[in-house]
Amino acid sequence: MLNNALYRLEPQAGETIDRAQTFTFTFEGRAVIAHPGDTIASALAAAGVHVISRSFKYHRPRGVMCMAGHCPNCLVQVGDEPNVRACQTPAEPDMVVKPQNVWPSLKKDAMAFTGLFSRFMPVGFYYKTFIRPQAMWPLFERILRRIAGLGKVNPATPPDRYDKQYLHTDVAVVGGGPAGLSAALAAAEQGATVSLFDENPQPGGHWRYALPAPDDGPLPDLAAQAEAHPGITVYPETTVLSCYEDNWLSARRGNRLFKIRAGAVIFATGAYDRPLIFDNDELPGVRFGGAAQRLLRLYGVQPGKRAIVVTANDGGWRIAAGLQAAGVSVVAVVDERPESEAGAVSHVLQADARVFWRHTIRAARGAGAVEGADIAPLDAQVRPQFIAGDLIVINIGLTPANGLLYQAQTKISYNEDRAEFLPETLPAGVFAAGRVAGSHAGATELAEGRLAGRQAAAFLGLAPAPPSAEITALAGQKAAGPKRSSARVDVPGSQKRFVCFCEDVTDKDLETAIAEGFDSIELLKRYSTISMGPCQGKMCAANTIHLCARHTGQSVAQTGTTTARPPLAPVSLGVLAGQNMEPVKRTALDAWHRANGAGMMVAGLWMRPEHYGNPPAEVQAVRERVGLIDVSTLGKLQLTGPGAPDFLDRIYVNKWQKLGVGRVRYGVMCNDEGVVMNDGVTARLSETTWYTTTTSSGAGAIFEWMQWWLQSGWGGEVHVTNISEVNAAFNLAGPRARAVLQKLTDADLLNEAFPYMHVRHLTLAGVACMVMRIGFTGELSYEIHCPTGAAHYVWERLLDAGRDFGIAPFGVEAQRILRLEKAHIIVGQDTDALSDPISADMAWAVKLDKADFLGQRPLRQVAQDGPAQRLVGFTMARPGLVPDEGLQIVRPTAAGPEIIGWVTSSRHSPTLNQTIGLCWLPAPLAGQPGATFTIRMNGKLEEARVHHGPFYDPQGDRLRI
Amino acid sequence: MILLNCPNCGPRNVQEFRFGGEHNPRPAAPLAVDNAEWTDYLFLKANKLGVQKEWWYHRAGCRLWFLAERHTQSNQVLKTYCWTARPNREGETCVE
Amino acid sequence: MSFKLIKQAFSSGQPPPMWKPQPLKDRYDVVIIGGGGHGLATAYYLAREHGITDVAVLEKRYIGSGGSGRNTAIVRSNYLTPEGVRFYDESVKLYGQMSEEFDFNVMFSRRGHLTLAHTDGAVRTMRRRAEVNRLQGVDSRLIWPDELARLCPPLDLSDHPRYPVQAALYHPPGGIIRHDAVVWGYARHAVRRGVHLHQLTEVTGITVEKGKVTGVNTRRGRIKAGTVLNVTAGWAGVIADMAGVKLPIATSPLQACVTEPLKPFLDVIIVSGSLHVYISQSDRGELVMGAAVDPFASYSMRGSFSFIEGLAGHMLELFPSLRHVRLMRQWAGLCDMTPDYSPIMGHTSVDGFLVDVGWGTYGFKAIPVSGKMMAQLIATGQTPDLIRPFRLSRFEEHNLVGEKGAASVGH
Amino acid sequence: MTELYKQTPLHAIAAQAGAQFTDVDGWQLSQRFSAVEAETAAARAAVALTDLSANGKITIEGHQLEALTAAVWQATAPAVGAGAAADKAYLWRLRPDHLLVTTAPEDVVATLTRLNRAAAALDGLLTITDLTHGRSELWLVGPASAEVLGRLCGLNFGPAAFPNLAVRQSSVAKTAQIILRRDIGQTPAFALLGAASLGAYLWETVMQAGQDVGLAPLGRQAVLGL
Repeated sequence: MLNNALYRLEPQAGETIDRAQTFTFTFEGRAVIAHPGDTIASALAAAGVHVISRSFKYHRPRGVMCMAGHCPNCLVQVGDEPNVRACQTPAEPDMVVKPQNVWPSLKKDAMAFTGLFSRFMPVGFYYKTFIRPQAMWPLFERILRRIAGLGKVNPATPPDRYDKQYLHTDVAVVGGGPAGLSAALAAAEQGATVSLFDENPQPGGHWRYALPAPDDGPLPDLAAQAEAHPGITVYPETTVLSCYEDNWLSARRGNRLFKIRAGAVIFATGAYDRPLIFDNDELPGVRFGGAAQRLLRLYGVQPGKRAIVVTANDGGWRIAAGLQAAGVSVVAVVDERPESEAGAVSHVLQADARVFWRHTIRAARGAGAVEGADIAPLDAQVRPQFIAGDLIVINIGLTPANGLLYQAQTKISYNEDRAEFLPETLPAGVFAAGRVAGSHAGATELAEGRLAGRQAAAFLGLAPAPPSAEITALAGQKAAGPKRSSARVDVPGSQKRFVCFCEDVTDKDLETAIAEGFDSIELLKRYSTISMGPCQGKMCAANTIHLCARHTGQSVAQTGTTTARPPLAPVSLGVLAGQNMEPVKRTALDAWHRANGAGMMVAGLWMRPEHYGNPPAEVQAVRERVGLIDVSTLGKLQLTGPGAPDFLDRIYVNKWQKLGVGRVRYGVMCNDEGVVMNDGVTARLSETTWYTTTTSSGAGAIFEWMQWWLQSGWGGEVHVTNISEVNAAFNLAGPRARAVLQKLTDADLLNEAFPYMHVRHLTLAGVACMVMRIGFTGELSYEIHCPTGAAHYVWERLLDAGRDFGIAPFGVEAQRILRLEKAHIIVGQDTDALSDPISADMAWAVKLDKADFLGQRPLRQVAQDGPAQRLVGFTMARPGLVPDEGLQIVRPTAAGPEIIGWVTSSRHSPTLNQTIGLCWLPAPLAGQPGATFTIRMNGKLEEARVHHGPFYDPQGDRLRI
Repeated sequence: MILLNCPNCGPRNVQEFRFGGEHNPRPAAPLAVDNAEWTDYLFLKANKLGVQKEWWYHRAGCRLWFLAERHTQSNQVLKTYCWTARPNREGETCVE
Repeated sequence: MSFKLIKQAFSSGQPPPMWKPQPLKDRYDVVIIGGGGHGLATAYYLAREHGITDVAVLEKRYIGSGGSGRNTAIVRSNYLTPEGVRFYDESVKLYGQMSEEFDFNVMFSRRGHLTLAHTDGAVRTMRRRAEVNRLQGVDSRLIWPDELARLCPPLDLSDHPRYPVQAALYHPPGGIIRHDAVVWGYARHAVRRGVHLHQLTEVTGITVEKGKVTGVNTRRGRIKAGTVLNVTAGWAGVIADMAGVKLPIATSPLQACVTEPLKPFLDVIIVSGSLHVYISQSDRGELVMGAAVDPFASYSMRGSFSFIEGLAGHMLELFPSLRHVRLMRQWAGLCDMTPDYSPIMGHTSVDGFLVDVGWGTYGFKAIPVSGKMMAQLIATGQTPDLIRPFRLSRFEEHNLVGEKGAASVGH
Repeated sequence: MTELYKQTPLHAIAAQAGAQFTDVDGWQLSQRFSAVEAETAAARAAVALTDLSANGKITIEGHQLEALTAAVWQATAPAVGAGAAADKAYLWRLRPDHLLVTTAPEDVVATLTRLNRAAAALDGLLTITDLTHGRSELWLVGPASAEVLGRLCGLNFGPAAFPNLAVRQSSVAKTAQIILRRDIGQTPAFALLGAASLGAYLWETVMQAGQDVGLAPLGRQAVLGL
């Protein structure tokens, strides 16, 4: 058990922990006491645990540095979850927290030895190693992969519930600090609906933990006003992740993802501490001013016992005063500035605190944690002075949190005077206020927030625009305001000075990379991998630009920035995926199929019965008796109006003008490249009403294709209506089909009254149906289209009526065998993205003498030149051998096997007891029935023979009984 | 996610629509044009870096095919309108 | 441990630069527009195999700033058509020798490439590709869930997902490579052999007189040239317009993303044909993921939220245990999409103005062989047989290459 | 023909959820799932989901919709995006040339007859199609219905953007749906009309989306009682 009281202070005003309750969680096996409201990091800090992780490359010890989720130094594994930011994640009872990528333990990490060989591991070293011998590279790679990565994925991670919520708001305010709160209030007062997003449990921003400047005056309780205002909805614990076109934002709260369409967006995202680069600048115990104040004020934890405060602004002195008031002894304050530039600050310190003006830190010293710092004057080259202490507070400047402004395509430029990258040109509907826009005094932040709120309301037309005089006045107020950020980014030294904490990149590495030719900011990033780690440049991007500018002799502005990419903060795949929504289409008979032994198969978005246990038996039932299949998945389109025949003539290769009422015709549809797009039968139900079926997969696409031609210029007097789901459809097929159907209707079903390729409206068992006599299976068959609601009833009446005739349901597999026995093609299987109907053995359907139709020009060419390749039937020399679909047809030549075609369909035919199939062959070979060729099967060439026409009932007599 | 102003339904997320490609009218008499013009229609593309006239289909909505003028660099949509000469929602005749 | 590294360890000075800046001449025999992998490889092979060194590579930003630096670095040759397979297989072989040839480790990691089939139609296409591959001497075969489970344990092979995995096309030689290293390798060795590399030199116009190209205009002045090669995937149409050449290309963004680094657990590349997503784990432990091309043409590289939403949904169908894994960054590159998913290489109607474009989502795989072939074409004036199927004139000859089946779903 | 049973696309799911069925105009409709009072209370307090797929749904395509509406119901056709009550029917304008007419199950046939007769007297093409069997019709009833819909669809369901008697067409849970708002008394209510084959998927997806706000199934009896 770790002693929880070691660094816990007396209750602090405004702290967010509940001291009355405690619970424990484990860190590296040891129990840690925490209060509700503690994060993992605050509880560990209270228990005096300084080292939480090890760095990626040199495995250097790392601890809490920013306490704001921006740096990578507190990444831990929490149960199944890798790469958790300990400083942002609330501690919970019985959490199992472990350090990542360390062995055997955090304290004694074996990989720390790499630090000794850093001389041999300069920037880009992996490009210069493991080159020879090439064969050894896989072995080296396996070693590299074992030491790579941080957290672990548990293959047995249990599922969890995630969801998403769309939001619509006039004004979205990102950041609930002083500027954000005043902006929200100002916009709401103009009548806008406002959504305010803040990543912390309570809004208030830096006012929650920072000691306000003396001239800030009493701090109005804006958070309470915002929460009370009817026009404002506050979303706490919600991190805005991205901003895309037309103010489309995303944000996360726990397992919920918000997708927000905002009329206007105000970014009041504040700023966070910018690191200073010096020797051992990432030693545990080096903490930013923000981190020290958060630990102190929010969690009542001493950031250290004896503090050395390194600063360049009056804020550093307020932090020293705050630490001192909480019982932390401040041993020294080191300020870059001359005393003349500081405010009246030095009086606040305890007597024995040492003050250094025009000084900075040269190095952090200590084994595994801070034991002191080397301080040196800026204007003289003298030996640094060591000062003992266990806490180094770095408060030399701020980086505006402008990631979302960059994403919103804001033009941001470097302000030399204030040493910060500030917004210069904001896109329409995007506004910025507060520390992200360079305001560093309480009053200015509030004023800029109010102004942004009124500008946003004006942009939405809810209020007049604020006068430009007010805008220029505020700009003057900001320019005169206090400067927080030092222009100095680094202090030369003799040990390692880390610019990028995620990837362990030092300033020397950058200098070497630039010398090697990687002298643009983007090339520098890709070669050194700087800013490519978990913090995505929050800690290192600004400093890298300064160093790159220095070594390339360019200005900071010329150096430019790397592209800021979403998401602003890492977000889990579970949150991004949300609730699992994968649409699935079920026919009206779905439940019946599953209850009657059907093996279901995926067919596009549909689920269909593939078989009912024995496909050959199902084939036999259709050939000898009668079978019933559910074909409800077919596309069904209704064409109405006098313009229908012309339209059909234009989109099909067939002719339709003279198709009589009550007749049905098989049609093939092509595009203007002459490629087969779809096929199906079309029935003329009346003078001006047609009923077209399409393949299951083509249903939606063909409707859109027809609408395209209708609405873009070919629209005669015709409507196309998608009625695919209005009717279910079954195919009653087999020699006894008529007998079965006759039991459900007293209509005359004999050939003369109801011939092949005709359509009739029949009442079956009291249900009005449309029935077509077509022959995909090659037997006498009736395709019954009945209202979907009555499908279950009609299906069961058909099965009842068919029981005496040995009726059996059959699935897609049996249907594929039956159609193959008739050599009928399946578009999309026997044809692909280059097949035309003439080559696919459907020349009979192509009526080239028609007026203009889709595909006419290329098909005339194919008809004239003759197809190069043709789709034909084949049988095998050894009848028992069934070549898998997709096998290649190969002609042995001197230069080795030459591919001349491939097998598109193949089955063993139970009816003919031999192998049958369809394949593509060169036209000359395909034109000779009986000609032989070879299919490559398991490395051997197996002989096959060309077969023309259907394998079964070539004359089609059985269709017309 | 850009907003596309469907002439019938008003502004909607682009995910509701299907892109129909740059405006590329089919030759009035395909058999009469030479191979170069036919190849240009079938395969070649202006693929403009700038404001492009293109087709969109409101697949999840009212199933209207309509034209848009969008800058292909910023994805900013300048205007949308129907092809045929019939009144759209605002009553203004949108003539192609 | 290479000798270079030991020397660098003990010398106080900086290592030698990869490429030195050179003067911009007003005339070159060959001007290559586009400083990505294809352009630099062409320059390299012109110098190395044909002794042509009066060559300038003009890049408007920094080398590798286009597609070469934005792809997910998958190298494979399991294509559908014989022409495609032969071409990409030559590329895989060249990648295999690259580290030694450049004395620069491009980290080509052959780890096996698996294209999942979730429908019977997809199984048929995978078998077709496997058979075509094997006939071209390329190692690909159809495997079933039992073997798939051994190769990729984290994959969910149950019937729980919406589209259960039925089979996969296993292509052992497929792998991933450090794409930037390929660009830098070619740049260093092209410059070392005398080629001039000019970054931040944007081409603003191409001059053509009497049907023959005579040079280019750039932001840094006019350059005369005998041959001008357009190798600017994504902007191919913009550059071709300057020469009055119209291409069968629509530019669409292709997006990708990367997760925070994880202890490596995924040692193969997984591509799903039906779900249009793919994933591999880099040697730094990041999961690199992508999907199909964007649903509408655009030159915007801003990326979209719907891309990472859709990708996450499908990825969790394949790997449910990844739900905690955090996505760290998304980006986009631009792709030239052609009607038959095959590239466009060779002559155009303007004499001396050549193209090596139309690379869709699979240009990176072809860098070495394209460079070699374009160099041979420029040097000899004859189109090599290997790339004849990809000539621009194939569209007016209606002789398309049928890669649509493989490439449209593969990555 | 009493034993003539028409089933809605949600029949199997309703049976699984323990529905008791009743016969209305030949349809087997889920009368109730649990105690009617409990279902009514849930709908009034939070949100409930009910299957009314047997309701009549007729689409009319053509350019004489104003004339047709006047002829059949002596009413003016609503503007695009709006709905209007008419005799034994509600009219919803989807497009200048598309009108959707919704009715109770028992009024479909009569409405079709009146429409066809009126259309015959007008010139120009008018296509009247009975989509009743082709579309599932799920209703979300209750104050939290807009919130649940806001988890599945990107439209703005706020009172101003989506007032009572308004119609929109958009993507809901990745499926194309016609969304009607027709409040029942003071209780907000939205209908989702989409492909029948997707009805079961939509029911399951909506139920899961509304789990944390207490979404529960609602029978026909409770709906009539609202």
